[in-house]
Amino acid sequence: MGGYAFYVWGSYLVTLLLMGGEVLLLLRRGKLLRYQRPGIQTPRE
Amino acid sequence: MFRWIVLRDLTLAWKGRVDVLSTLFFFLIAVSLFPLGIGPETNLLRLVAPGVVWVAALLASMLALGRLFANDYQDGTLEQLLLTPQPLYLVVLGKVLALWLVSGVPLALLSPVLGIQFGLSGKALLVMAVSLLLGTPVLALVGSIGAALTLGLRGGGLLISILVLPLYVPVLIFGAAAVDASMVGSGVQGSLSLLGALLALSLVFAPWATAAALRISLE
Amino acid sequence: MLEATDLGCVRGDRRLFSDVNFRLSPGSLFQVQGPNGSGKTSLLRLICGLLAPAEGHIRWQGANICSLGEDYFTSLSYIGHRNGLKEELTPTENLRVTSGLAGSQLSQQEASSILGKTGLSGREHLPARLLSEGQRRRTALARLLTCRTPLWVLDEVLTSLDSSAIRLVRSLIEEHLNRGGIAVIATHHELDLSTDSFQRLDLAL
Amino acid sequence: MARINWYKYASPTNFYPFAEKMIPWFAFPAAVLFIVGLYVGFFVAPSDFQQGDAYRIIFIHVPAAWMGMLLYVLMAIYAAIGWAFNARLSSMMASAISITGAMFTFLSLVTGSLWGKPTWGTWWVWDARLTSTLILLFLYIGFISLQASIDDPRRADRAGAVLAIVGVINVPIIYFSVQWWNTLHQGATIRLLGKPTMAPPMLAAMLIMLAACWLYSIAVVLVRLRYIIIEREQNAARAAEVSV
Repeated sequence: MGGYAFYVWGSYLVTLLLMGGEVLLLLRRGKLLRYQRPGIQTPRE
Repeated sequence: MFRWIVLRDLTLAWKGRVDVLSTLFFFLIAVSLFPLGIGPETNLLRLVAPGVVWVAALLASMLALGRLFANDYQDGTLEQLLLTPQPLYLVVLGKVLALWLVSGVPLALLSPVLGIQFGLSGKALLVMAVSLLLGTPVLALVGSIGAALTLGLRGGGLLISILVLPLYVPVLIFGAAAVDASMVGSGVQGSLSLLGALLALSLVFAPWATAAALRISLE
Repeated sequence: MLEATDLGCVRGDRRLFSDVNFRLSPGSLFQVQGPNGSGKTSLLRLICGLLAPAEGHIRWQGANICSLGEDYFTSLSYIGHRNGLKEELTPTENLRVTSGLAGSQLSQQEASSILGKTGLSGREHLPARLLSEGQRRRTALARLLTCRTPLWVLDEVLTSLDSSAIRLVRSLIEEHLNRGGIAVIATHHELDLSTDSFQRLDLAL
Repeated sequence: MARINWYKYASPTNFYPFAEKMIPWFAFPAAVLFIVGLYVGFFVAPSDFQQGDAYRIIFIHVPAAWMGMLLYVLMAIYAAIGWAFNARLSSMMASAISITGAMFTFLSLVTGSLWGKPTWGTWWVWDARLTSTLILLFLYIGFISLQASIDDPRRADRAGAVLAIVGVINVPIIYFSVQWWNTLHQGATIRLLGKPTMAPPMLAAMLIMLAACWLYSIAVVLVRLRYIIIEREQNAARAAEVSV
């Protein structure tokens, strides 16, 4: 990697953190919704 | 009918002139603080002067935005303004003109005095005043959109700055560049004409957007 | 002639009312009643065009008020919960500004004579912030006398008014109705006005 | 004007199951394309003669920057449609897009500065495009904070629409003014984002990554849209209980 490994892997690590973080936050938001849900019943449940 | 709205706001500004003066004092103090931070060395100050004066003017006119609709919203006069038989576009233009006369013009007239603190020459001071005269109406027009959008919201003052500062960037760039060019001696027409173009663009679009935002906020 | 066809209103996510219909010919009084939060104010703001209806239309003289835009406002006077007065200005200045904006300039004397009619004589030149709530309400009412608009929309206009002021309001409305004007009023007080066409809408149902 | 009733079918409640089914179709291909793109980017593409392997950051930096800009324009279009035709679903879509767009813009800024360090030795370079992306991030933050501070969802949608439209008109002006400012002060600096000689595998890797970002965005936006629909339904139900 010619000594740039830190920057290259660093930026992909940041990508993973950001995208992964966004997805995780989203799923957590979904879980929060599952508990107080009066109306909408998704077909699966 | 147009002059009534301008007259009304000017008398109100005159009656509540403490707010108006506070905007000017903010500008004065903000600009005079910089030499204390940067150091008294004149040619460095001269280099920094356009940016400092323009950023201070930008922040001062943004402070003045808070008063544009808030008082009218509280005492119900804004509803009446929406129900006047004349187009809301004109009412907004009238109010923004009154705000500019009270906050923008004094800033522009005051700027040469502050420019001297930074060791600017005569021509640069003139160009600074002219660029501010051209730029502050754009700041008021674009800012009025933010003021209308954040009517009655908690944290309104701070929110306006987040909404409006990115939209102020072109004005800041062209304004400061005009003064910079005059100091370096290169052509000033370029950036001043671009400021003029921004003014024309915002004169057409901004009041329409503010009127729409007012209708939304007052629903 | 004001006409509403299956009017519906949603505020935020809450449906306030739906399929409200009424037809008001000149000279008719329309009283809107209902518990707090039942949408009285929203209905009045719908009529003024301040609020867009979720469903249905409102027509003034046959034309939809959305398409009428500003010309609809030439024939409308609205008094809401808040008085619409500037605290720093005196009643005469307030009145001159609102009449100027509505297109019919008033001189100093005309303004103070109108204010005299609404019982504010002697206090026309005091800044509005020194006036009591009732006096401010009277200044707001004075606005109705400045421009002869055929449609009055009054929201809780009788609150914080003393008995003489209530009598004044009744006479103003009666005069307005006799002139062939329409009045839409949201209030709990019994208006018991002698008028040929009187309609009442109770939003509680 | 007569209300166009065929928008009724775009009501949130019956869009909900449709979104439910579509999400896996976007989520899994996105993951696959990411892996393929990274593989091509790292193993197939030759290392650049000038910057060695530092340039491999562009495989995420450039797609993220493009996504940031495209999603802002898309957000403004959805917001405008939602406002003009009173279509609640379209406004919800705009709110759903705003967060993913902000994420991509922030990502492109971070990867941009990470790339600037090896090639230029400084974390932040006032390059025209990096500066414009920074301002684009502020526009996103403005939109998100405005919508967050308004409780009434209808007003939030419409106020956001006004801001998005004003923002979209300003984006080209900002880009032009920053470009102008950049050439004015620093002359023709090395263009950080100048395309290195694009060997075919490099271009292929970048396009695959872009497609992956697109699919990722669609999946995430649809999921967030579902949650916004549920949240609004809950608020409506709760508000109805209060008033009755």
